[in-house]
Amino acid sequence: MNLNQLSPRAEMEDLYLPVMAEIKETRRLTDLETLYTVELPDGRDLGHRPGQFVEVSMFGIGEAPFSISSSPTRKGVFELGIRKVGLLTEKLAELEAGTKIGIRGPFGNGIDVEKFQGKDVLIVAGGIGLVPMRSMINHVRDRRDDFGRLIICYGSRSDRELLFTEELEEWEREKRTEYHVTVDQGSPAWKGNTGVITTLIPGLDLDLPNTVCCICGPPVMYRFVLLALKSRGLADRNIYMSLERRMKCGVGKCGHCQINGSYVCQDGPVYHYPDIKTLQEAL
Amino acid sequence: MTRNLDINVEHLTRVEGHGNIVVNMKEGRLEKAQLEIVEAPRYFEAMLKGRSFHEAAIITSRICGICSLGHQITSLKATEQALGLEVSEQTVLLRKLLIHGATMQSNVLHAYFLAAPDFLKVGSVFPLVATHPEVVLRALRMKKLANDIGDVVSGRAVHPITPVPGGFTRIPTAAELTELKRKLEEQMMPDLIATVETMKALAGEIPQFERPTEFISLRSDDDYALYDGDICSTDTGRVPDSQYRRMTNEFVVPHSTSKHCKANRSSYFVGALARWNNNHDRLCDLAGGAAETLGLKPGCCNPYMNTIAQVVESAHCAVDSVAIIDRLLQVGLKDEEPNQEPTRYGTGIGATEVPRGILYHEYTYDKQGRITAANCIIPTGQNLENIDDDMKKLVPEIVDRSKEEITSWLEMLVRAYDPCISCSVHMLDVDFIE
Amino acid sequence: MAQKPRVAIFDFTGCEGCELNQLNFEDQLLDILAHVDIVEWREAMDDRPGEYDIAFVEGSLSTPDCIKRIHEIRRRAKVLVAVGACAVQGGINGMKNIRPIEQVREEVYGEDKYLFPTLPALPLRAVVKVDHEVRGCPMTQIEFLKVFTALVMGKEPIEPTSSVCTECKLKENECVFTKGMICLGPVTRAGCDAHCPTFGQYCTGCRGLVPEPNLEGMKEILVEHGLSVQEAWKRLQLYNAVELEGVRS
Amino acid sequence: MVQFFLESDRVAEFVTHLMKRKPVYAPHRKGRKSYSFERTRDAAGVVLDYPRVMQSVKKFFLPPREQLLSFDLGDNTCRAGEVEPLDAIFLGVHSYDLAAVGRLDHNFSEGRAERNYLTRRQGALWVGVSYEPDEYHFAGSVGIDPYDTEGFDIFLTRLLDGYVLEVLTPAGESLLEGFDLPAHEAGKPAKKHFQQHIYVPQDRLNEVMSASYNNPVWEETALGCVGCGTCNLVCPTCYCFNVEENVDITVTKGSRDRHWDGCMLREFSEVAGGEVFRETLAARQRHRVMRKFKYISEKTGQPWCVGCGRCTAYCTAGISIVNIVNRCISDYEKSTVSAIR
Repeated sequence: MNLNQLSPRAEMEDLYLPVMAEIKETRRLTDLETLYTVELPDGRDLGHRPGQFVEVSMFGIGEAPFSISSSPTRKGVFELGIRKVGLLTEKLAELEAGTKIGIRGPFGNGIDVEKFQGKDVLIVAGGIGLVPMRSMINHVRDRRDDFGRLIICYGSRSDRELLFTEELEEWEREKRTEYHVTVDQGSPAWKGNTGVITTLIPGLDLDLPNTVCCICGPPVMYRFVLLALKSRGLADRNIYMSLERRMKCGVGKCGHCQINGSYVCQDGPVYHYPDIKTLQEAL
Repeated sequence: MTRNLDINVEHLTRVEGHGNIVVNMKEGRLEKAQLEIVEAPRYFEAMLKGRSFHEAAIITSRICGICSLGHQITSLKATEQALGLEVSEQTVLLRKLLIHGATMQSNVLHAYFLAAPDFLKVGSVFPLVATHPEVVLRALRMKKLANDIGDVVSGRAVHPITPVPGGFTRIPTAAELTELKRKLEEQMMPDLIATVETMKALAGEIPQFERPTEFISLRSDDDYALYDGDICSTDTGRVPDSQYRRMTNEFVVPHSTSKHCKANRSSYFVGALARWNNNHDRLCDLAGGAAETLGLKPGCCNPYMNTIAQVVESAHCAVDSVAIIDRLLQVGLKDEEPNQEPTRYGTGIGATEVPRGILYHEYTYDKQGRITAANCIIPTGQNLENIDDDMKKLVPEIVDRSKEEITSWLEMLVRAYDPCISCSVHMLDVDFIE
Repeated sequence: MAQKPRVAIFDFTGCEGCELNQLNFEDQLLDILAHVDIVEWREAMDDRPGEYDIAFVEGSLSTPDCIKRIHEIRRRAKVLVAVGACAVQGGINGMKNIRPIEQVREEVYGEDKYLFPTLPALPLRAVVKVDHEVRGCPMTQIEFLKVFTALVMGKEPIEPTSSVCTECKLKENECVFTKGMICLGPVTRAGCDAHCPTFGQYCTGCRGLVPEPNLEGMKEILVEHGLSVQEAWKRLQLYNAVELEGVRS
Repeated sequence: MVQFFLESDRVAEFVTHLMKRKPVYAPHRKGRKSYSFERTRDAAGVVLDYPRVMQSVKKFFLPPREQLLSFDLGDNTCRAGEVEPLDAIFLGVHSYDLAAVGRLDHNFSEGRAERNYLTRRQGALWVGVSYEPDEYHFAGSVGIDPYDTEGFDIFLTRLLDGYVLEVLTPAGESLLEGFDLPAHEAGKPAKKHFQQHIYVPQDRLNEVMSASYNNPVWEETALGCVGCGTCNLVCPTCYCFNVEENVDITVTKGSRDRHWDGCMLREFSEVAGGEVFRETLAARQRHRVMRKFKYISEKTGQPWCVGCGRCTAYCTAGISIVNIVNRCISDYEKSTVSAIR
């Protein structure tokens, strides 16, 4: 078989070879989460879209995908908000500024921001789901006139677990950002809403035909958020979701992130809800 | 002499398995001098009962990791005799090669790792890594090569895989055997000569102690008997292996989870020294020369010299391994399937010289090829009474030395036998009642 | 690592083949010794100090004394690793549990049976917390090195859960079923690189059962290949009698 | 198309001729009843009449275990794994196995092209051979005939006393240079019949499989399935892999390696936190079969099964993918018939 069209060029990139990027800064967000500011060699741009992810690795420990938390509008460095859940993330938490880590990506489709332009943007984020959504939120804030209203609903288990607290205060102050937050269980000092995230939805003032929504959070959260949005009358076609699966390669080869016939690392992680609502393994 | 002495070495180190040395002397009268075997009993009979002939060797090789190859081969011989399975010359040669590998491996391990620290007055082989690196590296190299024989021919040196009733599940390739031969000639031979030199330098540390006893080993007409032969006693000569019970006479003693044995005297000796005393005329020249250099003489009855006899016979094993490989290559290796079609169902006995002495397995099979009765008699078990007898003679002879020195001599005495205690407590001596 | 981990090696009821396999790392032994201090190893050395970072333990627990000793070892060890089939899942020793223990003792020692107390054989995890496992009979050397390296690096070793078949297929071994033999590979844990089938022998199940094994399915496979139901069950019990206790045969 | 006749007695001579041109990989006997593709050292060892090899030629382009990169823990650097083109002749390949290579080519070149696979894949020349369908082959049902010459440089069709040798490409022609063969005038033998069939045309399979998500066949199959993963690991179109980190005993160097994985294995669909998305054997069986007959074919228009029969032939539990698919078909047809009524 003569497959000349397949002949690889000599300079063909190696999909699996990470570039060594420097951690410029680490900031503890909570007991579990740390925000890493990362710089690629020569300060070159990552060139990502909101909702995309990178594969982060430490040699001898392993590699895993993490959502990019900074907006593409921020140049020179990018940010990763990472929660300690396993070996790699625990080892990452021990790293200090100046250390180099392996980066591959950006991967995944990300949010097609063109489709959101001119529309009211509703972001619903649960827990660590705020990490990828922050990329979109800041993108909208930086290109404020390209979009309609920016409505953020953020839910967390407790106020101690809220991420990016300084930024949250900023969003709260900003005139053109409508920010709503709730915690499942508040500390005595907590003055805000208490209750699960779905309690925020009935009170929202929405221009339904002109609103696009993006949801990110754990399965138990998005299943109920979907129900709540539907009961508000938001059409399926206006809903996007960011899903999580274990990915090894990030480039559609290893097969680990399959949802029925879909590869999360290729067709996702951000899905148009009508495309996945009938996939049995998706939701 | 009115000395009181109370020695209790719990969990003797650098031996395989758990044993305590207990010596009691009151006002110069020796009340107790014995090796207590405290290894947990294994009850292998419960594991073997009703098992298929395919599994007998798999199970009995787990009696002991160190002697696993010996148990396996002996078990296969017993099964083959019981079921009337003929094996080919190639199978016999490959098995003999395996026994040589296992014998060298065990002897090297014992001489360098378990016994040598005594001669050099250190607690283990590990300090020697810093003080005598070339000796440790040589020992590792020799052990590795001996294990390579097991890896190549049987798939694994510990609990071998390929030897099954009637033959082998995989035959090594000519290239693999040629490579083994090259390493035996280019590496093992010089290392053996160096080992003899090392042992010669340490020979002054070997205690001078003698006690005439009965030495029992295999003896055959054509070679230094390891794979098979008659049972041969220095007291009474040769009897066929079918008479093994008459030559072992197991009995239970309270201080040992392993049974003891005796033949024509109160106790007897099995192992390298017994093989030497019975078969020194069958050794190759290299081994004979090693014996001369190390001062090992026929009729030797110093149990401490067992370690020397191990070194001597290792030289023989290396030389004979090369001869066996030559023979296999000359005839040409055949990809034979194991012969597993029984021609009878009955009782069979296997007797093999394993590193620590003569090993017996006996099985009876029913018509479905399942085990109904089994018996194994282990070399270490056979030596236990002899060790006790040695201690009873040794303690009064050295009673005016310090307690530490006496303890050290006793520990060295037990280690000289290279006892394999896990083996000895296999407990497989039962006729099942159906 | 600032200080070398202190390592101790212990054995209980078993054949000590796993310990021997540790001495059989001829090529790596000096590298291993460079990374750790071996502070206790009865089979190889005399010294006996107190505390250790890692304890490798071989063998099953089968006497009252064993139970006492393993509690003591657990108390003194930061990390406890069960090594080999006997320690991990009871192994061959578990077969003695199949029949009443008094009957077994009497058959072996007759009227002297009371001289030697014994218990049903137990894996370590039945009595103390086990942190990691190195499976196999004898313990699988490649797995030991992986666990060892992971512990030295301060990371969790990954324990395989897939079947021996997966590794056997990667090596393209002729399936032993094809040769008319039986095999326990389909329900036995990988990690050995399908060592026995590579050498033409069937998998005897020494590395223990995969998680959530389909035992009924496996029995059917064995019966399909000519074993009786009873014989099929016995084959499964060879290394896994303790785990299969209470499972309907 | 030029056709020659290659006498059985001259096959070894032909192999030797090819070996002079390039390295030859061909089926050889492995074990007592099995065959495997190996580098040919001795022409006499090549077996052209064989039912199937356990591992298809996939193993040369996507090796079972492969180093993706090596790293040095001391200076925190890494290097890509070495990959060389396999400039070789693959001799004695069955049509379904070359078709499977075509499927893999698609996987590794679509989206982001993979250097490792495509580099190895370069320079391969293909000499095919026809085969006698046995009780497991069903390639005919997915449109791949035993005499299918598509993609081959040279194809050998077996006759009683030799082979019809067809030269199909200029590369094939140059391979034959210096090897004289008589022309073959007569036609090719009649097509062989398959003993196994899937009972609907492939263009209707998507529709059938789409309706079969909740078919009881998955649960029923799971009763006998022991989840050993053999079916994935012998499939010539399965390409999923896992990646693991290996560090050497000195804890100074190591490598990131990949090895074949499979969706029948429990851990395969596990996500961070331990949730397994296809928890049951039934769900995993369904996913495997759907991958072959629906999920990928919906996107590519081709079934991702080539009918080699390996997953059935090597299944220790005797599970047949053909029986599963046919069961889905018959249940689907029953349901559509009753819907019409």
